[in-house]
This record gives sequence, structure tokens and C-alpha cells, in this order.
Amino acid sequence: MSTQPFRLASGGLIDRGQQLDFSFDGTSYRGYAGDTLASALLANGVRLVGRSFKYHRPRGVLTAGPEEPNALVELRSGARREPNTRATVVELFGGLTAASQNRWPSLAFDLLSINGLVSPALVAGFYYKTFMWPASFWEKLYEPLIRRAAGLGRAAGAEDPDHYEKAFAFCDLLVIGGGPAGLAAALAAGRSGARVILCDEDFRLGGRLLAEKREIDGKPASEWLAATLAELESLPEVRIMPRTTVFGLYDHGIFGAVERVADHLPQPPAHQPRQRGWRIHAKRAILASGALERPIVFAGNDRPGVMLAGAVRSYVNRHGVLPGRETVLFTAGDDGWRTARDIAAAGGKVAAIVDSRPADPARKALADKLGARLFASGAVMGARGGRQLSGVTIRDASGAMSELSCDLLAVSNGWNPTLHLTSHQNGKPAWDDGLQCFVPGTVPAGLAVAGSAAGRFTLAQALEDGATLGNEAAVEAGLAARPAEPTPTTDPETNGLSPVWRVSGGKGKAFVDYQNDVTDKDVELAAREGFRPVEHLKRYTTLGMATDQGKTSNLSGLAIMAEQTAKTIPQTGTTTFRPPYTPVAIGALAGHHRGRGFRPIRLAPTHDWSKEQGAVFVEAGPWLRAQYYPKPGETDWLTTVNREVKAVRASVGLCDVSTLGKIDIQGADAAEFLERVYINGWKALPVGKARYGLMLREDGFVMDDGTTSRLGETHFLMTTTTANAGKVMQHLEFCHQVLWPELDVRMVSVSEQWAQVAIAGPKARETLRDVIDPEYDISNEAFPYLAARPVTVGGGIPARLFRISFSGELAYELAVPADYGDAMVRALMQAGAPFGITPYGTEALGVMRIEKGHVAGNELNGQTTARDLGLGRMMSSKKDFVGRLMAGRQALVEQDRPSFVGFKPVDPSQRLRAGAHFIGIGKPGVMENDEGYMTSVAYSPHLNHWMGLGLIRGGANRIGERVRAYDPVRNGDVVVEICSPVFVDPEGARLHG
Amino acid sequence: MAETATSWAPRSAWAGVVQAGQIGVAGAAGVTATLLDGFGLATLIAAPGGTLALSQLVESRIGITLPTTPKIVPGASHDAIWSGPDQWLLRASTREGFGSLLEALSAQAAVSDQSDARAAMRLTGPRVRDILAKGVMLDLHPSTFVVGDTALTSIAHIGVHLWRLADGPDGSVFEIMVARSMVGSFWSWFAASAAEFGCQVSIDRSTGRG
Amino acid sequence: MRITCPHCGARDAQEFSYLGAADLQRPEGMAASEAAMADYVYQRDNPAGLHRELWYHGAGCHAWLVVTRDTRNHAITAVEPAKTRKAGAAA
Amino acid sequence: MRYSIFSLLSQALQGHKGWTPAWRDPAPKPEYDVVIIGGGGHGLATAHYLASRHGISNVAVLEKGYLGSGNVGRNTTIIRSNYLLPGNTPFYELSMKLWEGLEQDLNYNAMVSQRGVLNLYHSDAQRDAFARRGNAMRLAGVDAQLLDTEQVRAMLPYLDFENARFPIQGGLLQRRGGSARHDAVAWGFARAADSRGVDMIQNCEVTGITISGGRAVGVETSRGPIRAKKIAMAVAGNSSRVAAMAGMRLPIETHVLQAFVSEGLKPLIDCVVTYGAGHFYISQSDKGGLVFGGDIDGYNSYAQRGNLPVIEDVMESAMALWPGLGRVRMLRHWGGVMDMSMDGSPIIDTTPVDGLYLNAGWCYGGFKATPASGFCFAHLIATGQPHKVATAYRLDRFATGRVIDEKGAGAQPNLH
Repeated sequence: MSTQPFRLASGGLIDRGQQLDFSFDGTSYRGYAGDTLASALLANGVRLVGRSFKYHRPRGVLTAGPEEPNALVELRSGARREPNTRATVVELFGGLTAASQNRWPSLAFDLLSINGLVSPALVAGFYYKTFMWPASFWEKLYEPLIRRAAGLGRAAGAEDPDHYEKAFAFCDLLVIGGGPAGLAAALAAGRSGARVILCDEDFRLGGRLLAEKREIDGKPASEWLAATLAELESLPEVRIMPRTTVFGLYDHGIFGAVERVADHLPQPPAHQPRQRGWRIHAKRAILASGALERPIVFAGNDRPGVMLAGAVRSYVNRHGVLPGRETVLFTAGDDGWRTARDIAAAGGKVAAIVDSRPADPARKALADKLGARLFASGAVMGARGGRQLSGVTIRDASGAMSELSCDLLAVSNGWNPTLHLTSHQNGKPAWDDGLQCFVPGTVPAGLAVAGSAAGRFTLAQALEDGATLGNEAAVEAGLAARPAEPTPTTDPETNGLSPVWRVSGGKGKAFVDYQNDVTDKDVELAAREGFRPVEHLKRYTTLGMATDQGKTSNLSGLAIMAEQTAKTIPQTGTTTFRPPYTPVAIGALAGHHRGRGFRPIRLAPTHDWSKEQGAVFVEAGPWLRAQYYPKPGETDWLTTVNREVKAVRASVGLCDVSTLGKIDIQGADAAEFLERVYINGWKALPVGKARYGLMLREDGFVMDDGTTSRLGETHFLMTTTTANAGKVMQHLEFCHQVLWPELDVRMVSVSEQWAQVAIAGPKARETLRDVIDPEYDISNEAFPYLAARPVTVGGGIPARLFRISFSGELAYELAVPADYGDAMVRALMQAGAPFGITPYGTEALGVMRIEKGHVAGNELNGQTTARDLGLGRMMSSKKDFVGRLMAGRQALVEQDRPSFVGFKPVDPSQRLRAGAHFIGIGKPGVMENDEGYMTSVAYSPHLNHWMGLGLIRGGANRIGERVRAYDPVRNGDVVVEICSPVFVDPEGARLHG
Repeated sequence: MAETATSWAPRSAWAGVVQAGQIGVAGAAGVTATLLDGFGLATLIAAPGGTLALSQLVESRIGITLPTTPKIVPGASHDAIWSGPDQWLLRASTREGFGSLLEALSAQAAVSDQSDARAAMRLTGPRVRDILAKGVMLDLHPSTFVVGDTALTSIAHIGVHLWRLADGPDGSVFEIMVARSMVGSFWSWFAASAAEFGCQVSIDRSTGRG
Repeated sequence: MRITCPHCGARDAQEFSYLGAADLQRPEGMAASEAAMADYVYQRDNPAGLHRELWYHGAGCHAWLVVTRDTRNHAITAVEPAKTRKAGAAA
Repeated sequence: MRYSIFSLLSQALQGHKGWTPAWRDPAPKPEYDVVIIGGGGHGLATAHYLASRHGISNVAVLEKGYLGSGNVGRNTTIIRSNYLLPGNTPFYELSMKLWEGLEQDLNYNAMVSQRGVLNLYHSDAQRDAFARRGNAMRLAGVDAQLLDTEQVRAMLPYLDFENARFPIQGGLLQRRGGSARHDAVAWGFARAADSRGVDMIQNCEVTGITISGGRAVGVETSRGPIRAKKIAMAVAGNSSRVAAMAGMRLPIETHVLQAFVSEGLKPLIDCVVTYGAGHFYISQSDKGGLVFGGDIDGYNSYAQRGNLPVIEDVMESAMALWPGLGRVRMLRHWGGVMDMSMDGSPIIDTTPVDGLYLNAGWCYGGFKATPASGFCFAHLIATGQPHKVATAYRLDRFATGRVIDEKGAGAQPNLH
């Protein structure tokens, strides 16, 4: 175990008493509670942590936050492996394992670093210009090579063992960011009694206060921080959410956030999710997300050991790590000097300070005090070193070059406001010439920006903005205004800055976008080739398209493009950001909805009974329905289904039909309403009778079918297909509320209230006789075909009996309140036992409906008209109905539209398949010869051969003709004869039996 | 006759889905779930312009006023629960509790029996809102969703009807009704969501009003 | 998005289904022409700006609503029940 | 300069100083033979084919932003010709053939990658519907294979075959389908058209269409008026707005479709997969990002951004299809605005205004159509007659009932 050679003896917000062992690339290290993986690696002197995307250059830690482009690792292992994880935001835990990525065979020796040698050819967009010859080589050779080299980390692939949740929150004020501005805002609003949610992506609140040595009200800022947090925690309506990233801003004040519930643990505790995806609904929001520090583009600026100056302060002050023995500071402003000061205060050595600005006596004095050489008007021309920084070349004001050795180069070039969320609704940031950065431009309604995120970079401004905006938000949310309180005072700070976008003339590559290996030369090339609009620049060079979304690179790229085109930065473009602010795990946004829980499952009241019977179930829209009921010894589904069908046609069977949609329709105009939504007539339907109905969409195509029964003068019960129940309900509500609100029609779904079972077969009546209470006469005379009346069962339980048939047999549907569904099916089984009653599933149901030529889902596919289906004569010519006019359009009434008929194989041993197309015998299988297609097929145990339904040009006029059922995707080509779609009992004798 | 051999016993929507006991973490339960069974339920829809007449009829029969906003109005034997414009659910504490009431109300309303169409449960306990927040897309803060409020909404892609009753000894009390066919999926969401706080589950078969 | 249902209050747009333009008038009755019906069924103004449109509160009260929304930025300025709506500007 | 490995290497030796702009940046001339409104994929392709196939190069492409700023740079890059209906299949197959020769035609590598497009099915009925489609493709000379569960498992072992709400029963595979680098398509067409003299005019917004005597004679733009003998609209997403300048209403609604990309990953998935039980599709780019998407948000929108319900729906589908994606991070999401037509199919036609041509209604399938759309639109503009594979894309089909409704969803754009 190493000794953490770069750890300071004291200081920082780590717990030296709590040692945490972890491993990186198989080597064990030790860190402390409060470390990030990056700080722990740095403490252990690990500099090289990754390889770059294209050139496989060695890379180290650049930042201390979410903007990190280099230090990406594969965290954890096996099914929990998380690729591309930024070491700078990983909270260290005991047992953590991490591995470097995009290298082979090892991080230190990476064979693909030879890409660096051929790099002159690998400029931006090189692939667009080559790999074109010979044409066949692209897919076989070039592209596979490119793909293999692409990508960074490896995804686990295997099922994620952890679970995720969603959650919804509501508040008066959402504060995004728990730094000084956010804390002040939350406190101000919270004191007013506002409901406040304060989110911070870090595991510890405080923002930059954790990384800086600052004073508030004359005391160390840590005291203000502790007091503020304590007060916030005492306010019942304030909710503090650390480890929570607000990643996106959506319409109407809805924010997306991800809470990392258990990422700081080896694995989630029992019953806890790994992460929780939040939708936060906020009346007001304050963006207090701070700012991100900017690098400088110079040769070798990617060497491990080149680090942003603010990040260095984070490691020194927060983590107690001094990331180098010998530091050079390259700064374009005052902010960088704080790094030199803090390093010196921690006992580190600052060898030199290179300040891009002209000489200044005060700075000279300070450099002397720190014991550092000062290069005023200086620049770092290049950084050397292989796997870690060994020295820099510095140009002084006179243009003379000096070589200095160092192992840490801290770079300071000012900060960019973290304004990402302000651009999520297409808002464009505005350039602030004084601050030399983009600041929020158009900001979405309800959002205010505080502190550094607004370009107000001093601590005093952050505290002031927070308090002011927090108060305003509380008032806007309807709470009483509170008297202003004095803003805390801070120690003085200066933020003089003269940014340096790049240093030209150095030797070697100067990186703009570290992660995507975009250099200043690539930006120049884009300018030369006309890819000058900022979006062209990004897309052509891939600048800003990596996992960091250009947080550290977009502005440098823009600035170099501006220089190339002799324009200003704002003339060149803006830097906008798409959501999410930082990458979000897919699992967190899916929550509970995966596997069987992807979508709700609907189960019929008879489901458990079917399960007892050994049913095989099938997904039918949202439902699981019994598909068939295999018996012991039945080895394939067809044997079972044949048995079920035969049993029904020979004796009696039963099948759950509870899944059909059932809509109770009442009101004085109920019959008139049905006239308008169905193509056929309803006013003359007597009470106690059912009728088959067909409804169209307004565009004239068939929407749905079903039977509707008249239960009373002003009371109907409509049934819909299982698949369309919701759609039909919505359609009926539309027709009523939008088209004809003047009608008295009142509808409610009663699908869930009734358990319904079909009892079919010659013995259906005898079976029912024992189940229906004896006072009800269900003889053929008293209860004829299409009768639909209330009855009772089990000695007074209300029920409804319908004599309708999908199978063509004597058949009924019996409905009872759903609580009695299970009892009903058991009673029917008992009553039918003498006849060998057989439960049947959707397969047998399908066979029998095909035998009878009834249309179902495969025919009602949204592309067929009533005429196509042979139901044109149902269309009343005496009334208007939905779809009437459009169904009459020229192309929909043409004679050669494929229409509905049956098909049987000429060789009865041959199998038919739905989806086959019809082609004339002897004609080639080309589109011009396509005459239609098979919609449904089944094997008929009654006929002992396969049969099909389908649509073919000429339809019923061609009965007796033979065509090919052509099915090349299944190697099928069967000669079939066109026949009537009614295969069994065409006279309907069984139905009326 | 065969009917004597068959019990015709009703089977609750919850049957086979949930068992009494503690789910999730052990120890003091963050929430208590009581599964409700045996209540009567019916949809009432007033005729155009007939809300007042229906309301008067309901009031004369069972002494409660039909709410015209999303509220539940509890009564001695029945509750009236708003379920859409000019539409209510009438809940009787027992399945037999409607007696001739529905028949009488059909003079002024389209009445549809829904007694078997929904599964219902009552939730109370210190973490009840934390659990509901994992699925309910509504602000259930005590000051926003007050006693007597009701909402038709959805949880985890499942339509629900929920309301808040008078506070009990464990704090706020909510009831949730869900379509019978989806109770298994609903429970799957609920059990996963409640597990981190621990949930004591009991079943009340006697009455819908506990 | 949140849509404030006049019956139920503010709800997530997820609870609603969308249909499209609200102010189209269905040509009613046997005298209506096929051309007028085709226009009703197919032709749309599709404005970039304020749009009166139909939403169905399927997961709530089942009301059809007329929502006035700006298609450029999704801002909603009015919601009313379709059943009792005032005639739209484009009607 | 011609692009090749030789020019690349030679430039590499000179520090790439010799490359010239991919296209000129001309000021608009007062008059052109053809003005194409819209510098997206379809407009640029139209310009290329007008110049290269019909010898019409006195053409301007007017683009209100930068070239390729619309949907050509916002889509999920899928190319395929797995269509069902006879009005569609030959058109998309022509497009596929043009993709297959695009690099040589344009001297630009748009990275066309025929790695296969697999549509999964989850029920017998869906299998039969896919068989119907696959057979229709084969009849039209398009490759199609119907796979069973085991064949899918062999290709994509990580999918959820064990515990799925909607079990995978198989899939319809078009091996010639795949993806292409979307921006490069726009750039390649632009560069090729430019090389034949077409003027690509950026930052030039059309604000009016000048009609004289029933004939379109020019456009008003933010860079002044431009006369034209023929004016062609290729502004999918904004077709209704531009058509309104000529007094037309269209059978189109504008909707937003979101798209997503993950962080870059080592190769994980080698084809394009669409999940039949949810609106979801996924592939992996040459850079390693998983590119995926789902359904449109479902409401009229010109805002180029969507909302969380659809985002979450897409992530749920991702996890349902492939539960190993839980820890993969979504890097970016964005939206594009779609011309959602009333039957889900496009329009390439003349209009009631003489000299004004319409290319619109691409729904969310415009990218794969880019070459054929340009090819057929150029043919229509040059000859006045629809190209033979695009005869079904008539504007009057809604009135006559000759709709091309692949999904059978009816006249409701957000269901297509």
C-alpha cells in the first residue's frame, strides 16, 4: 500500500481517520473519506490516468469537477462497470475499483499511440476525403478499423443488477447549485417560509467555498457555511439534495435531475435504488451553478501535470493534496495568483509565475514573496514530458525562451459562467466584453441567475445575488416580503483578466478539445475550408462533441475561429449547450420501467383460474390472455388448439372475453349517437337485443367493430375489440364533447366491472342452464340469437347474458361482476363437466373465427375500408356517420381494390402463412404482379387443412381461381384457391341451433 | 342442481396479489397500507343541466352533497367522489350498502355499477408522501392537497383515483383506487417504492371504510 | 409541459392525448360535400405561433380541452373545455 | 481539389495549407433558372442532381442559417428501404441505390455503412405484418430476411430475451440498411453542387414568394429579391410556413422529434435495431456513441426541443430492450421539427401555383430519402413530370383517397 506521497500532512475536508482502500488498473492505493477518485490518485502520485480518443496521447487530471475531459475511467467491474466515469466527481469509497480505458495493452504502453505518428494525415474531417477507393473497401476494411478504434470505455452489456426509481417534486423555488450564491438564495427564500429545493451535484455543499481560502464577515468562510447549512436544515420547508445534478430545463418550470443515491457505496443497500430520476416542478428557479475555468491552448497543453489553476486549489485546500513538487503557474489574470499563494501556504514550491499581462510592481512584490520567478508579458510556449510533465518552455516579454523543469503547470485563464441551463430552451448567451466571457442572454421565464453563473464572479456578488433573488422568488411565489438583511461582507478580491486564447508558435500539438483531440490546427483547417459557422466548426472538427460537451473547449475554439476570420468572438458565434448538463445514466430516467415492469400488465378476473389449468399466456395489447390450455402429453401447440376447436364444435367450450372493451352508453340521445358513430342503424334495435356494429375513422377507413346491446330505451352497452378499447372510448368522447355536445349521451367504461366468458358449442345452452338461475328461460325461443338481457346466477347475483357468437356455434357470453368471475368459470366448468367442457384460448378462438370468415385485428389494420372487408352493405345510405364521405372517395371505391375472401391450399397438405402476397400463377414475383396479401391463417381441424383470409384484387368475383401465395421471406410459395371466407357452416345452422 | 355445489364466493381484486405482513426494510414501518375490500361503487353522470336535481336527490337520500370540484364528500354510509365534470363515484361502505339507492338515482343520472371494477387501498404513516412522490405527478404537500381533495391521475403508467381523508393517528391518510386488471402491476410499483421505508400491509375485508 | 385542466388543475402533459387543430368545423349532415370533408380531415394551418388545439385528459377527467399554445415556445395562454368552448378566432 | 488518399497525404506534408473552401460563399445574383428554398439535405441534393443529371446549374440554394442546419444534421442517421406500400418501396430502394454509389458520385465519403436494420417483432400478428412487409420488399427487389428469436439472439445476445414484458419473437432484417454520417451528406452534396456552379447562399431567409399572374416569379429574401423561373421548396419542418407565402395550406403538421446520443463506447451493437413493442430504435456511430430515439413528442411545435415524458419513455424502452444500458449515460438530446403529413408519406409535386414546386411531408423519415428526394425533385423540376418511382407522392392524394398510410394510423399526424 502506498503512502500517499502527495498528501499534505494537515488541512482539507478529508477525514484522515477514515482510510479507504481502492485500486486503479489493478494496483492498490489508499485514500481518505472526502476524497474523489481524482484527488486520491493525485495524492498517490498517479499522473497518467487515460489515453486520448484519436492519438492515444497520455492524459492526466485537468480539472476538479464535472467538466473533466481527460481523467475518464471505467468504474467498478462486471455488470456494474461504468465507462467514461469522470474521476474528478467520483466520491471515493472503500473497495472502489477503476481502470483506465482506450489503451492496449496497457495505459503506460499503448500501441495505438502510433496514431500520433501518422497524425499529420488524421486532421479534422480526414475521413470525408478518403477511404472512397476502392468502393468495397470502405465497409469491409476501413470502417471496421475506424469503429474498433473509436469509443472510449466499454459498457457492461450485461443486465444492470441495480434498480432505479423516478420521483416527482414540487416547490416554490428550486436552487441549482449549493455554493455561496445558491446557499444565500435558499436561505433567503427559506426564511420566508417558501418551499425550497436546493440541489448540488457535489457530495458536499459549499461550491467554491470548499476550494478557496476566503473570509465572510471577518471569519473563515467555513464558519458561515456551517451556520448556513445548519439553518437551512432547520427549516422544515427546505429540502437539501446533495449528489443531485439538475441536468435539464424543460417547459413550464419542469427540471430534470438525477440523485445519485448509492453511487458513493460499493453497491446500493437493500431496497435502495442506485439512482433516482427526478422531475422537479418549480414555480421559480435560481441558477447558481457557478463557473468553469478555462484552459489555454499551447503546445503540449495536454501533458499529465498540466492542470487548471482553480482545480489545483481544490486539491490543495479541499483534499489536502499538493499535486506537484515544483509548480509553474501560467495565468492571464489575478485568479491564478491565488493558486500560487495557496500552494506556497501549503508548503509547496512555486518555481515560476508566467503572467500574460505586462509588468506590475505589486505582482512583482508578491512573486518575490512567494519565491517565484515572474515572467510578465510571458507565455508558456510548450510543455514537455511523456507520461508526465517534466518541464515547460517560457517566452518572456523580450521574446527570449527559458526552459524550466516542473511537474505541475497550473493554468488560469478566467472562468466561464455555467449557464448551460439557460440555453436549454434555445436561449442564446450574450458576450460580455468587459468580462471576456459569455453570460446568460435570454433566460427562460421563471429562472433567475445568481453569482458566477451570471458572470458576477466575486464572492460578495454571489452572496448579494443569492439573497436578493431568493427574496424575490419567495415574494413571487406568494410569500410575504421580508425586510432586507445586510449582505455578509467578504475579504477583498480582484479579478483582473486579459485572457489568452492560444499561444502560437510552440512545437507540437496544441489542444483545444482534449477529449476529442481537436487541435488549433484543426480549427484553422475548418476556417480554411469554409466551415466557419460555429455549428460547422463543431460538426466538422468534432469540437465540443465529446462527453464533456466542450465545457473546457468551446470558447477557445470560437476564439481561434474568430482570429482566423478576423472577426470578434460574438460575430463568430455563441456557445450553446444542449441538455443534459452532464451525462445521465439511462437507467435513472427509466426508473421502475424495465423487464416485466416496462408497461403495466392487465389480467382478467379468470387469470388465476387459467393459470391453474396450465394455460399458456400471450400478450394481447396491455393484456395477458390465455392462448391455449395444453394437456399432459400434448407436445405442440397445434395439437392442443385442434383439440380445443374440435371440443367446441362437438360439444362445448369456454373462453374468457373479459378483455373486450365495454362502454356503458346512456342518455336520451344514446341511439342517435350510435347512429352517428356506427355505419349501420341503431334506432330500430329493440331493447334486449344485440347487434354487430362497425365504426370508421373520419377518413373512411375501419376503426373498430363489436356488438352493442340495447339494455333499455336509452341505455346501450357497447363492446370494442381488446386492442382498441381505449382508442374507441377517446373517439366517442371526442364525438360527443367536440362534435355534438348538444346530444344527451353519457358514457363510462365498465370494462373492469364485468368478467365475461364465452360459452360456445352445441351443449352451450345445456351447460348454461345449470348456471343461470332457474327463473330465467334461456330456451331457443325465449332467448334467441342476438338476445341480450340481464339474468342472475348463483341465486341472485346480477349477470348479463348475450347470445352472440364469434365461433359460429350456438354460443353465449355471460357477464358477472368481476369479483364473481372466478366463481363463474368454476361453475361453468362444473356444469359443463358432463359434456366434457373444454377451456379454449385465443388461438382456438382465432381458428374458429377464421373458419367463419369473421374479420379481426389482422383485417382491421387501419388500411381497410368496410367495402374492402365485404361489409360495405352495412353502410347506411340514410344517415350521416363518421367516415361516410371519405369512405366514398374515388380511390376507395375502385373495383380493383383488394377485397376480402378466403383461400385454401390446392394441395391440402400445404401450410399457409399470413403475410404472403398473391401472385398470378406463372407470373414472376415482382411488384407489378402483386395482387394482395394473406391477412390471417389457421389450420382447420374441421376441414383438416390450412385456410386463410386475405385481400385480393377482384375479391369475391374470382372465387374458384387459383393464385400463388408467395412468401419469399419464409421460402413459401403455395398454390391456393380463392374461396368464400366462410369455411364452416355457411348457412349458419349451428348458430341458431 | 349444480349451483349448490358451487360457492359463488366473490374473489377480491387483491386476491393472489398481496399478502398481509411487512415488506421492505424491517423495523418501524414508514407507511401502513390497508387493502380495502367489500365496498360498493357506482358511477353517476348527471343529465345535461341536471346536476342540481341529481345533487338534491342524492342529498335527500343519503345526506351528502355532490362536490362540483375534485373533492370527496364523506358521509355516514356513503362517500361522493368527484370523478369528472358532472360525474361522480358513489361509494357505499359495504357491497350491500346501495340497496335500492342506485335504482332511485337512475331517475336523475346515468348510473353504472362499478363495485368490482376497482381495487382500493388506504395509506398512512410518516413516509406516505415520499412513497407517493415516486409515482404521483401531483403536488401532495399538506397545504396544497388538503383533506378532502381528490385527483384522477396516473402512477407508473396506471390510471389511479386518489384522495386525502381526515388525518389519523399516523398523520395524513390517503386512499388510492386503481383499475382491477392492473392491480398486480400497481402493487409491483408500490412494493418497490415503499420497500426502502418499510411497509406494514393489512387487509380489511369487512368494509370499504375501514 | 403542464396543462391546467379547467376541471382537475395543473397536470403533466403526459396525462393528455393530443389531437390537433381545435377550430376545424366538421361538415355535418347528408348535404356536406366530399371536398369540404377532405379539407376538414386533411388541411391544416399549422401556424408557428398561437395555436388552438385539442387535448384529451385521458388519464384524468376525460374532458376534451381547447388549449391555446404557442408552437414556437410551448407557452400556454388559455385552456377551456371543448364542450363549452367559446368560438375560436379561426372558426 | 479532388479528395483522395493522395491529396490527403500530399496536404499532410504541407501542413494542410493547400485545402480550399469546400464551397464558395457567393452573393445572390438577381436571377436564377431555379431557386431552391432550403439548404438542407433535400435542397442540396436537388441542386446536385439538377446540375449533374439535368445540366441545370444556374441554380441558387437559399438557406436561412448555415448549410445543413435543419434536420439533416439532427437525425439519427438511419438509411433503409424496408417499406411496405407500392407507392413507397421503389422510391426508397432508389434512394438506397443512390446511397450505395454516393461516395463516388460526390467524391465525398459520407460514411455510408450498410450494417443492417433489424425491426424486432413481439407477437404472431406483428410477425405476420412484418412478413407482409418483407415480402413486399422482396417483390420490389429489396433485400429482406425474417429472423426468429434464436437468429436475433445470435446477433444481439444482450437484449432482454428472458424477462421481457413483450418478448422478442424475431425480427425483419434488411442487411443493406444502415447509417450514414449525416452532416457529411449535406456537405458532400453542397460541395458537389458548388463544383458545378450552383450558388449556395447562407444566411438568406426567404420572407415572401412573388406571384404574378398565377405564376411564381421570384422570392423576397433577407438579402434582397431574387427572380427565378422555377422555385422549389425543400423546407421540411417549415413547409406550412413557406407554403403560406404562396397562399397554400398543406396536409401537414409540424411536430418535434427528439434524438439522443450516449457517451462514446467501444463497439457494442453492430446494426440498427428497432424495438417493436415501444417506439425505440438504436444504433452505434462510427465514433462510438449510441444513437437512439423514439416517438415524436406528439404536439405541434416549431421549438426544436421536446420534453421529459418522451425522454423518459425512450429510456424506458431502452431498458426494456436492453437492460445492460442502465449505466450507459445519455450525453446529449435535441429536437428537430418534422413535417408530419396526414398519411405519414411525403409529397413531391407541382402546386396550384405555376412554377412553384413542393417537396415536403417527410415525417421523421427524411434522412434516408435524401438522395432519392433530390433525384426525383430535380427530375420533376427539370421535366415537369414526376419521376416514375415518385408518382404516388401527389398533393391531391388526400382528396382522391390514394393515401399512402404505411401504419394505417389515419389522418392523425402524431400517430404516424
